[in-house]
Order: sequence, then structure tokens, then C-alpha cells
Amino acid sequence: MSGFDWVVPIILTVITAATPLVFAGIGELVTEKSGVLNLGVEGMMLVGAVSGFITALVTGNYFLAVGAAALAGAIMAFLFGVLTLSLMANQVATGLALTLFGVGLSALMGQEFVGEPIAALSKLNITGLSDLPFIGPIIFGQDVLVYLSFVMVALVSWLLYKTKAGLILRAVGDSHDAAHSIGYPVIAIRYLAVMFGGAMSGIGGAYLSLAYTPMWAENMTAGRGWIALALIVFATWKPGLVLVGAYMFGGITILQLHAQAAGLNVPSQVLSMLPYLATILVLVLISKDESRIRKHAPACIGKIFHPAA
Amino acid sequence: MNGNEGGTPQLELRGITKAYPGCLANDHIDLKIMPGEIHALLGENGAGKSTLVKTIYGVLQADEGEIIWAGSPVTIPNPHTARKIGIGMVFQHFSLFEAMTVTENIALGMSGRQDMKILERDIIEVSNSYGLPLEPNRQVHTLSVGEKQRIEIVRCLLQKPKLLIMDEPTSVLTPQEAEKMFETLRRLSGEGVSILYISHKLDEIKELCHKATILRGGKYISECDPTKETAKSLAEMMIGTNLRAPEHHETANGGPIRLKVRDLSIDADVEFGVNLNAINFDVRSGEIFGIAGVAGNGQIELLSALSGETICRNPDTIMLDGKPIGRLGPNPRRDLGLAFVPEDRLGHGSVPEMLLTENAFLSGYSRMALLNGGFINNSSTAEYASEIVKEFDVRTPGIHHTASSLSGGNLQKFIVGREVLQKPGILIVAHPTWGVDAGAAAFIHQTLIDLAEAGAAVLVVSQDLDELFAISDRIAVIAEGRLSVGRELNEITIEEIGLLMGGTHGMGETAGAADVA
Amino acid sequence: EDKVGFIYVGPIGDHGWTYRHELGRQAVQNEFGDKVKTSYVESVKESSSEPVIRQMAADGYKLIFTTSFGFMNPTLKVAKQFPDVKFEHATGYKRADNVSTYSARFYEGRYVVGKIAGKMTKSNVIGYVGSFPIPEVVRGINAMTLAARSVNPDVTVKVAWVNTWYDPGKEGDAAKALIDQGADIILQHTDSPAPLQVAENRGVWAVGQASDMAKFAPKAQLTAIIDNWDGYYVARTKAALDGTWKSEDTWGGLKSGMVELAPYNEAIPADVIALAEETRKGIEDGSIVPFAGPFNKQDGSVGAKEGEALDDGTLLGLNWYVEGVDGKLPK
Amino acid sequence: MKLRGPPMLLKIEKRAEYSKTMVYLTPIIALVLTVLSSIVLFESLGVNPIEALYQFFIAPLDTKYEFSELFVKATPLILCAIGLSVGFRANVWNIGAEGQLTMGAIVGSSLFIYFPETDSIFLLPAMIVMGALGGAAWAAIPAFFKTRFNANEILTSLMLVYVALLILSLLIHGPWRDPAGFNFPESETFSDSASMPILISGTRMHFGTLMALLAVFGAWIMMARTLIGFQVKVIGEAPRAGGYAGFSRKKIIWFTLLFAGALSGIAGLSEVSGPIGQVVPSISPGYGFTAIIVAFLGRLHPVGIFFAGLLMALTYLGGETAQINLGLPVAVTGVFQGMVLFFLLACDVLVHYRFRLNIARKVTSQ
Ligand SMILES: Nc1ncnc2c1ncn2[C@@H]1O[C@H](COP(=O)(O)OP(=O)(O)OP(=O)(O)O)[C@@H](O)[C@H]1O
Ligand SMILES: Nc1ncnc2c1ncn2[C@@H]1O[C@H](COP(=O)(O)OP(=O)(O)OP(=O)(O)O)[C@@H](O)[C@H]1O
Ligand SMILES: [Mg+2]
Ligand SMILES: [Mg+2]
Repeated sequence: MSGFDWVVPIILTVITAATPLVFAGIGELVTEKSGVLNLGVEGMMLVGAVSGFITALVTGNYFLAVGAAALAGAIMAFLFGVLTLSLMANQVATGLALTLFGVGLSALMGQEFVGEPIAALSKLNITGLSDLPFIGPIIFGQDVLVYLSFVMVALVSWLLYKTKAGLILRAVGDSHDAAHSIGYPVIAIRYLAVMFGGAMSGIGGAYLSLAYTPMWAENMTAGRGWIALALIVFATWKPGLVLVGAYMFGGITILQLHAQAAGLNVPSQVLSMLPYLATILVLVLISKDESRIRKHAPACIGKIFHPAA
Repeated sequence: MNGNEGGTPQLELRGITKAYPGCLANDHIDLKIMPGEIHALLGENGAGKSTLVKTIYGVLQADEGEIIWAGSPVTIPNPHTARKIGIGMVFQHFSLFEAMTVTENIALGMSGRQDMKILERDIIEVSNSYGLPLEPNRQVHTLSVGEKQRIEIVRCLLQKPKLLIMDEPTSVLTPQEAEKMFETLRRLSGEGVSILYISHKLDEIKELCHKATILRGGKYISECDPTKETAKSLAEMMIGTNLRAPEHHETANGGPIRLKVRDLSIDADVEFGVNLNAINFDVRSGEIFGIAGVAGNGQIELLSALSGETICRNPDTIMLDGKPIGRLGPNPRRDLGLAFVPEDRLGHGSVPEMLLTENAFLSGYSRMALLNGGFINNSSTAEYASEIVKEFDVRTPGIHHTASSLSGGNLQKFIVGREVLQKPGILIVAHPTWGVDAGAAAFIHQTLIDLAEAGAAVLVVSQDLDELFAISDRIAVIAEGRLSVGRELNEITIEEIGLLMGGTHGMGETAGAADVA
Repeated sequence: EDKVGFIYVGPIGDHGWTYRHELGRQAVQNEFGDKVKTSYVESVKESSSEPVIRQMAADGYKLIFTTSFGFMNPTLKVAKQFPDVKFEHATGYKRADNVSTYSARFYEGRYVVGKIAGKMTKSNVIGYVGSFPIPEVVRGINAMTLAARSVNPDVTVKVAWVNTWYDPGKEGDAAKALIDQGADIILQHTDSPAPLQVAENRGVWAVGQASDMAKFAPKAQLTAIIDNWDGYYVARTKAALDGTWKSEDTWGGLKSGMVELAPYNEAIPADVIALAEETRKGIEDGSIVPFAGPFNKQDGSVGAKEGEALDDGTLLGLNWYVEGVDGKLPK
Repeated sequence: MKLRGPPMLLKIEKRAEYSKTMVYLTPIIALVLTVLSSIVLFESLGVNPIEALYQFFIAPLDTKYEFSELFVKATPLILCAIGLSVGFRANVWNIGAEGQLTMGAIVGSSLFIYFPETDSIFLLPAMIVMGALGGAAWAAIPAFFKTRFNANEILTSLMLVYVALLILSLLIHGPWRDPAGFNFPESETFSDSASMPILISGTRMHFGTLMALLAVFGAWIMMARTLIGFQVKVIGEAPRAGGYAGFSRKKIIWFTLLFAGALSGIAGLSEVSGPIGQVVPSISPGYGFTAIIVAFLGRLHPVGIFFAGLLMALTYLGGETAQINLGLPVAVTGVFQGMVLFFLLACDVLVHYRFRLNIARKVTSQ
């Protein structure tokens, strides 16, 4: 192998490992920006994964499958909304219960579909471009969801910081009382944000069952929802950093596997710790700037809103 | 302009009724405001003023009653609708977003999309022309209370409203700023804008307003022409009883120095905080020392250095009865007799969602010996809380209710009472009567005077000059982190102090260590 | 009606280890119909398995299969309290009068696969996705390596440990890393078909685990090592019903049918298939012994001398690599 | 034209004071709702709902042994949840109890692992202390990062869970293996002097349950009657008021994390030297995470947590019973548990709020 040939496959692997985290992370970021903490990401991802898988298997249509995953995630999130926004239940507990529920529900839904293979979501293949050395496969050879994940990050970034709608969303997360008193429908806005988060988690889950490892298996997210949640804190609630975090986490995960395969003489457990330790380390390094966190962290997160009238 | 008595009112309320659980905040209230009229809404704390104006602005929905806007009945389901038909409002409790910039905050309070660049220009223009300077790109959490208030006002003015509602807007402005704002309001009134104005500062009302509606206990009491009334008569209409002005005590210059501050310099730890620069002053036993100043000139930093929430580098910077306390935290200072009433009643001086008993325990546990071998002594805590409630006439259904359930004035009385009952050698009070009604304010003032007469040293930080002149023996001004020399009351006028507060230099010299020693 | 119980460590939907035991349970149910009632509890964590096993025992179950190594001590504890109930513990080594143990010599299958892999690899690098560094997994790696090097001494084996039995994404990532490091054949000792899918995708060979996974990798799967508990479960249930059940240790392999090989990929050349079949038959009739010497350990010391073979006790606790495996075994 | 309220028929109104009646009534309402919707759930799965509910709630408790198992299962949940709840009261979001539990088990057992021959009555107490220290040490890491570098404890404590599990894996696949255990990843089984005493013979109910009860009682006293408990509440409700009263936020962060870590560590140690009896690769089936639900379900009150812990344990035991006797897959347990929790959480609204019909309101017309 010559020069940098070995880099390309690593990058390709990192991209697939990071994409589900990007989706779930960016969705939850919007939820949290509106002041709501939904810890049910893992459950929503699983229900999204199984819904997407079943749809793809039955219809063969991957667009429908992704849509079904998004819808399923959004429905789960709606359930969360009813409990926490309308009935003012505790968000942390409800989110955890949603995960329990989602794990069970997805397993129940998928019972008949274990062991059924489907084709992987196809990758872009532009004659000429996709064959370019190095950048070809990386930039022009991904499946559509990878591109969508980047689009979503850009879109959310733009929406949050360049539009009035985003300003309103951030305002609701910053002070729901003030937003209410100047006339914004806090609860309605939060429903939308929570359901957007659910839809994105659903797609993140579907990325696993349609593209990453095209199959359905119980609990196949294997804790990725939790990592996505952690990434938002890591990213200090900035969309761009969610992307960076997901790729950093994915990157270190893949590199440690490479290190093992290359025969590095370090216990695999120690190598497996690296993504977690690195995440803590980077968080510690960026946390010192309190004012930046203050600027981006939603002040109302997890708090219950009840309009006085 | 207020001559068109016979015309169509800009706004008319008929029988507005609004109940909160367990409290009828508005009980069939009628009100009429003509175009161009400046109409005062008066009443004690908890009389229902804010509730009424929130109903007009669409934040709350009345249970009963009608709103008639320029002759036709309207439903105002939300503030957007209110703004659309031409109603603007400055809130008593800021409706601001701390993590956002001034411009973003203003954009949020306006309908429709805004081009941020144009908005920024408009903000600068409007704020300058009305004498309410603002930096559009500052984040709100870095601003002082006064600056925050300006945002609210500018936000309204930008919308060119036909009715402007102002819920206690001047409580944080300097006299000059307030005067400047009055000019603005008169100008608006001349342009035909109606203004509904809520304030506890009755002199202000007399000076500014054409009409006044008085509420008591949620009910409409009467309408009057404030120019024809005295502040005292207005206050008595509000309270329904006679009001006793605080009695000024003998100037007690002779007492020993209890609090001595020398060369207090502190670098602010937050962005845009104010650095304190070599502050010097003394407070003697028996005197009330007033520190005037526009919010955001270092009061927060000074107060937290005095209370012990910020620790000084050098212990000798602050001496209490001759003991260096600069490096002590709040508790040891309190044990030495220093008590403190912070500016923010809810969340700083008290824990909103905790009971009055717990809030009594909060600062009183050590001096009042409410701990019993490490355990909270519930019965003596309850006794202490009851004593505060009784001695300081705190209106509450009971000591087992939360602090947030009290009205502002009553909570303030509770907090002042809690500190005073601890028999402090020195009491530091920030903005003792901010947003507090006339009756309660008089009571608090009297309490401070009595405390001083009993031999304590009292330090009052306020920007309400009427208040400082009513109770202080000496006054100094804090501006940009420097403190001027304290002057005897008879050596200085309100105007001079006002100018010092506005940062006009050369008027008074900053107090050096030699000036006070 | 007699009751037979099964305790599973994973969900029956794992398409791997637990799924195969579940098929075994179904075989029992089909075989005996109304005569027995079978039940199972899935996703039982090792640390909280004792009360589950106990509950079945107390409920009058006649025979209980506990299908994970981690259930060993809980099984024995419960067995002591219920001497009349018969227990079958998979992959353990502690027995009692009413506790049998059973396991399969999966390494025999891996030895056959090793021969194929040694022949089929072009890069001479074989990748192995490992779950946890326990003797069971190490046996498989070693058997495969010995076989591959017996037909192709240039083979090296790279191992990536994922520290999980079951995480499709991570297993797939490990397979990718191994391929990126030059492996052109992927073996796995984890439960999901993800590594096969990766192999299919990347155009390299792979070997299925626990089940025939050809559906997931029709081109890439050379064969698969299938766990087949059906016969054993039926036989033991029958013995329990007959009253002929005795505590014993069963270590079944290719011969007993506990380990099976899935149909060979058509792309494998005939001579290689012949070699594989020859090996399989040899193991079945005992003429070939996978861990027969001479071979060296990874560090160059003697693993087994000429004419000797590792005994079952050594195999049970195997914790070193043979020569040809890259990297160090985590200890 | 009429003025009217918002077009909602059902209005949720904040109560002036929380309702004491509802504190006790809501679990019952939730139970009724659970029963009603279970009928739908189980009917649709083709299972007799009465039978299913019996299997979930009654069958797991019908013998003394099974009843004791409820406590065995609830013990680690309650221990962890008590610790977490104190932190949650102070707005310290430690979600890493699972890691602290694991570390407690590791550090506590190390005494036995390295001194297996010890036959002293002090061995177990020493192990318990070491377990508490181990858990606390693991929790000290987020505390240090938070107080020193302002690093969010949610992330650090969660990440440390994975690290702790990997450390356990490293030890148990390596040096801690039972020398006579054929290199299987299990330690030697604990000697009697390293094992939790059994409280009721013939059951597995062990000394850890007593420690959990002690934690419930101690935390109750601490939060209701001591200065440190008061400080925790003040810092959680209004940090600036805490500063005003001279309470140190950093001290409270340290205290709550160390407290939770110590209790979780004890929970972990009680598991390995109690029901498990040896160090194994997975000590907890997720007690540390489930404890977060338990803490909130118990409304962050020690007594509430005690009952919530028992309820949560019951749903797990019930799930197993339902699997054995009805063949309901474990997935159904998850769905059912989720449902029970949803109802309980939703009904909590009634404690602080009341529903009011909006139609009866009188409106005046012009
Ligand atoms: N959200 C609420 N829930 C319950 N009661 C409330 C609420 N808001 C206000 N009240 C009560 O309604 C009454 C009127 O309150 P309102 O805020 O209108 O008084 P105000 O006249 O503006 O007083 P202040 O001068 O202190 O601002 C008070 O008794 C107050 O305690
Ligand atoms: N720039 C924007 N992009 C997307 N949505 C927007 C934008 N501006 C406003 N909205 C949406 O419109 C809703 C109302 O916001 P806004 O205050 O601008 O409108 P309004 O005052 O009700 O109506 P109008 O614009 O007619 O005055 C918001 O909740 C938001 O969702
Ligand atoms: Mg008011
Ligand atoms: Mg608009």
C-alpha cells in the first residue's frame, strides 16, 4: 500500500460510526435548546431502527423507511411530550422510562424480523467523482444519510443562530417565563423541538439498521443513545461541536480497533477506554471558559414550565 | 392633550375579574384611558396592578369582563395580538433572556422578522434619543439592573405603540434618567400615545400623571387627579389608613466606628463586571450611611465584598469593630455581628420554594442558636419565624408557606425583620424598598432608623435618592467602582448627588484613605 | 406434564448464542409435544440469575438448562437446595449429583475452517473478531491458527477484541479495522452477523458464527460453525423423563452433531473443499486431533511436543496464543 | 363581544400548597390506570390480563423466599437511589452510580482477593469501608473536574461508568481469576468471613438490606433535620441564597458526589459479597441507572425511594415470573415497566396541580 491509502478506509469507517451519533445528537441538541432534557434517546433510536427496518423489508423503499423511522421516533417523543410538557412529569425520570419502554417495544415489534437480511442503503456513486483518489470515496461515495447528517447539522446551526424561529427556540430554552410573558407559545414550541429530536433519533437508529449493519437485532444501538446525550454536553450545546464530538468519538473507537489489529501490546480494555477518557479530557479542557458555556447552555433545561394563568 | 374628555377612550376596561387559586386578584375593575393621557395605576403591593395590566397585554386572560379598544370590543389572546393593535408593555419583572444579546432580546419582543443590522441601528438611535443608552451586542447577563430595564423600555418604544404600559419603570433609574424619561413620556403623550403608568413613587405620579386609578385588595377604589393630591393623601387612599412618615433621628456622629473599609479593590470575576477601585469609608455606631449610585457601578461587587460572598485578599481591608474580617466568609462575619439584606429578595435573600421557617433558618441559625447539636431545632426556628412575622407585620397565612407566596413588600419586610431581629452591630441593606409599597416602605425605613438609634451602624445602598435623603445621616456616591467622600446631609443637595451618580466627574473627589480616617 | 426450563443470558432475538439454545428448546417442545411444558427466561444477567433458577426449581421443573458460563455457581447453589431437580449447565466445569455440564468443541469446527482459510487467503492475514479473552475464545483462535498454518505457514492471525458479545456496530467496525489491516478472511467469536456483512461489502471472505449466516453474506460466507443443541436437549430431556438421567460431562463436537458446518461456499475450489471434508472426517473418526503437537506457543516455547496433544484440562483453561497469532493476549 | 379564557376545556392549575392526600392517592390512581391499560396490552398479546397482572404483581411475592428476593433486588437500587437523590436535590447530576457501584465492588473485594486466607471478623467491615471508599473515589473524579474545571458532571460521571466496567473486565479476565478456575473470568468464591451475613436463614436477604434501611433512615434525618441537608436543599433551590448564607457550592458538590459514590460503592460491595458471592464480569444488571428512575419515582424523598425501589424490583421479578409461567418475552416486561412508570410519573402532576373544567366559567356579554 502506498502513502495514505490506509487513511481512506479508516475515514470511511469513522464516518459510519459517527453518523448515528450525529443524528441523535443534533436532534437532542434542538430538544435541549428548547429547555427540555429527554434522556430517552436510546429508546427512540431503537424504535426508529426497528420501524425503519421493517418498512424497508416490507416495501423495499428506503425513503419510506427513513420516513417511518423519523415518524416512529417523533411519536415516541410525542409521548414524552405529553408526559413532561402537558402533565409536567419529571423529565429525567420520564426519559429513562421512555428508554425502558423503547427497548421493550422495539423488541416486540421486531420479533418476527430477527435474522432477516436486507440490502444496505446504497452509496452514492458518481462516475468520475466517486473514483477520484482519496476524496472520491470520502466526499462522493457516501450513502444519502451521511450527507443528510451534515445537512442537518448545518440546517440546525443556521436555524438556531440565523433565523427568528431559532431565536425564539433559544429564548424558550433560556427563560420560559420571559418567553411566555412576551407571548410565545412555550409548550407548543417545545413539543415541536422534542418531536424533532425524536425524529432525528429515529433516523439515527435507522442508520444502524439500514446502513451501518443492515439487519434488525434487539438492542442493536448498544448504548449509542447515551453517547449521543453525552456529546451534547461535550459540545457545550453547539451544533458544530456535536459533529466534531461524534467524529472524535467514532475516530478513537475505530483507531483503537486498528491499534489492536496492528498488534499493539496494550490490553484491549485499556484501548477501549480511550474514547471515554478522551471525551472527558476534551470536556475538561473546554469547560474552563464558563462564559461560553453559559452563552450556549439552555438555562431552563429540565425545568418544568407552567404558565401562571 | 388630556382635554378630550368627551372623545372615545383609547382603552376601556369593564368589570375585569381575574382569580388566582385562592386569591381574587382583580375584582370587577373598570378603567378608562383617553388618547394622550398618562394614567397612573396605584395600589399597595398585591393590589392587583400587575395582574390587570397583564390582562390588557394578553399575558393573562380575564375570567370575566371586557376590553374595549378605541371604541370596539377586542379579545387579546396573547401579547402578539396586543402588540399588533398597538399596545406595548414594560414588565415589572424583566422578561429578558440572560444568555442573549440586547438586540436579540429586543427582536424577540417585536412582531415579525427583523433584520438584525437595521434593528441594531434603530436601537442605538432610539436609545440615544430617549437618553437610554444601550450597547446592542452586550449579553444581558452582563448588564446591570438599570440597563436591563432600559432594554425593556427601548423594546416598547421601537414599536411605536398607541398605549404604553409601564409597570414600575423608574425604580432603577437615576433622578436625571427618570426626569429624562418623563420628558419622553410627555412627548409621547403629546403625540397622542396613552400611557398606563404603575409606580410606588407618589411624587413621580404627581409630577407626571393626569389621572390616577386606585386599587386596593383587587378592587377598584377611586379615580382622582393626582396633581390635586399630596403624596400623603394618595398613599392614604391606597392603604385606607393614615400614614406616618419615618421620624428622622438625631445625627449621631459621635459614635465609635464600627465598620471601616480601607483601600478595597476587587477585580470583577465576571465579564463586564465592575472593578472596585480603592474604596474607603467608615460607618459609625448610630448612623445610617447611604451609598447612592446608578445600578451597575460596582454596588454588586461592593455588597458582596462586604457580606463575605467575595473574599478580599487582605484581611485588614474590612474591619468590623476593630477586627479584620476581609478574609472571612459570610458566616463568621455574621457571628461577629454583620447582617446583610441583599438586593434580590427572591433567590438571593430567600429561597423562593422554601418555607418561611426555613428561610428564617437560612441566615439566622447561628446567631439565633437554631442548631441543636448539629440538628435543626424546629420549634425554636418556628418561634423565630413567627416572631419576624409578628414584629414586622408580614402578611402571610402562616410561617409554613413558601417565600415565593409572599408579595414583594411582605417578603422584604420578612427579610429585613430576619436580619434586624438578630441584633446586628452593623446592618448592610441593598435597595431596602425597591418595588415596595408606600406603607411597607415607611415601615422598613422606620425599622432601619430605630436600629441605628439603638446603636447599630447601618449602611444603605440605594438609588432611590428620596429614600436616602429621608433616612441617611451621610451620603456617598458610587460611580464606576469608585466611592466619593461621604457628605453630611445638610452639605449636599439631591441635584448634586444626582450629577455625581450620572458620572459627572470633578463634582466630588473620590474618598481616599486620608479623607475618612 | 413435566416441565423443562431454560435460562438464557441474552435475548432470543440475538440471532446468535441464545437464539440457538432457543431452537434447542423448540426442538424439545416439538419432540415431546403435550408431554412436557418448556419455558424460558431470556436476558438473565449472570449476577441476578440465582433467584430465576431457583424459582423454576421451586415451581417443580424437572430439568433446567442454564446456558451461560456465568450461571455456574448460581446453578450449583440452587441444585444443592433442590436435589430432586436435574440441572444442565452449559460451558462450565463444576458438577454435582444433579448437575451435568455440557459444552461443544467449537474449536473442531474452527480447525476445519482454519484449513479453508489457510488455503483461501491471498494476503496471508486472517482477522479474528474476539469478544472476551476467555479460554473458549482463545481455543477457537488457536485451533484455527494451527490449521491455517498447517496448510500455509505464512499465515498470521490478527485479533481485535471488542469486549462485548453483542454490539453489531462495534463488531462490524472491528471487522473493518481488520480488513483495513490486510485481513482477507474474517472470523468471529461474537454473536451478530455484522462482521459478515462487512466482509460481504468489502469483498473478503468470512465465516458465520452460531448459525448459518449466508443470508447476510451470500458471497462472503465460506461456511459457518453452527451450534446445534437440539439433539442433546432432546436426549437429556428423554433421559430425565425415563429416569435414566445421570450427572455427566458432555463435550460434543463435530461427531456428535453439536457442532456443524454450514454448506461450503460454491466459490471454494474443489480441492480445498476436499481438504476440509477430509479434516472434518478425520476429526470425527479421531484420526485428526486439532491440538496435536508439535507446535509452539506464541513466545516460541513448546505448546505440545511431537506425538502429544493438549488434554481437555489444558484446553479448558487455555490462556496463551499459539505461534502465528499477532499481538498479546490480554491477561 | 365576549372575553373568554383560552379555548382549553381542561385546565391545569397550580395548587397553592401541594396536596398531602394526592401524595398517597396518586400511586393508587396510577395503579388503576395501569390495570386498565394492561387489559388492552395483554389482550392484544393474546394473554389473559388478570393472569398477567397476577404474575407481575402477586405471584413474585407468594412465598417467604420470594418476598425476601424483593428486598435482595431492591437493596442496591435503594442504596444507589438514596445517594443519587441527595445530589439531585443539590442539582448535582451524577448519573454514574453504575460506575461507582462497580468501583466499590472492585475496591471492596480487593481485600478478599489479595488476602483470601484472612479469617477475621473485621474482614467484612473492612471490605464495606473499602467499598464505600472505592465508590466515593470514583465519584470524586467528576467532583474534582466540576469544582476545579467546571466540567459537567453528567458527562464525566457517565463516561466513567464505561471506564469502570472496563477496569473490572481487565481485572477479572486477568489477575483476579480464580487460580483453580481454568482461567474463566470469575474470582474465587468469597469465604464466609468475606460474605454478607444472611438475615433470614433460608433466604438470600443479607446485611446489605439493613444498610439500605439505615441509608433510608439516615438520609431522611439528614435532609430533614441537619445543617448539611439544609445546605444541600438551599444550594439546589437557589445557589445565590446559599452563597448569601455562607454555604459553599463546591463543598456541596463534593459532599453529594462522595455521599452517592460511597452508597453506590456499598451497594456494589454488598452485591459481590452478598448474593453473587464472587467477583464476576458483570456485577450489576444496571442497578445504577435504574436507581435514577427510583430516585425520581420516590420524589427524591428517602421514604418515597424505599417504596419506589421495592416497586421497581417487583416489576423486574414479575417480568421473570411472567416469562416462566406465561411465556411472555422480556420485551413485554420493558413495555409494561415503561407503562407503569409513565402512569406513576403522569399522576404525580396531581400532587402539585389540579385539573379544572373550564366550561362552567361565567362570561358576561355586552
Ligand atoms: N401566579 C400567581 N398565582 C397566584 N397568585 C398570584 C399570582 N400572581 C399574583 N398573585 C396574587 O395576586 C395578587 C395581585 O398581584 P399583582 O402582582 O397583580 O399585584 P401588584 O399590585 O402588581 O403588586 P406589586 O406592587 O407588588 O407589584 C397578589 O395577592 C398576588 O399574591
Ligand atoms: N424568521 C422566521 N422563520 C421561521 N419562523 C418564524 C420566523 N419568524 C417568526 N416565525 C414563527 O412565527 C411565530 C410567531 O412569531 P412572530 O412574533 O414573528 O409573529 P406574530 O407577531 O404572531 O405575527 P406577525 O409576524 O404577523 O406580526 C413564531 O412562533 C415562529 O415559529
Ligand atoms: Mg406588580
Ligand atoms: Mg410575526
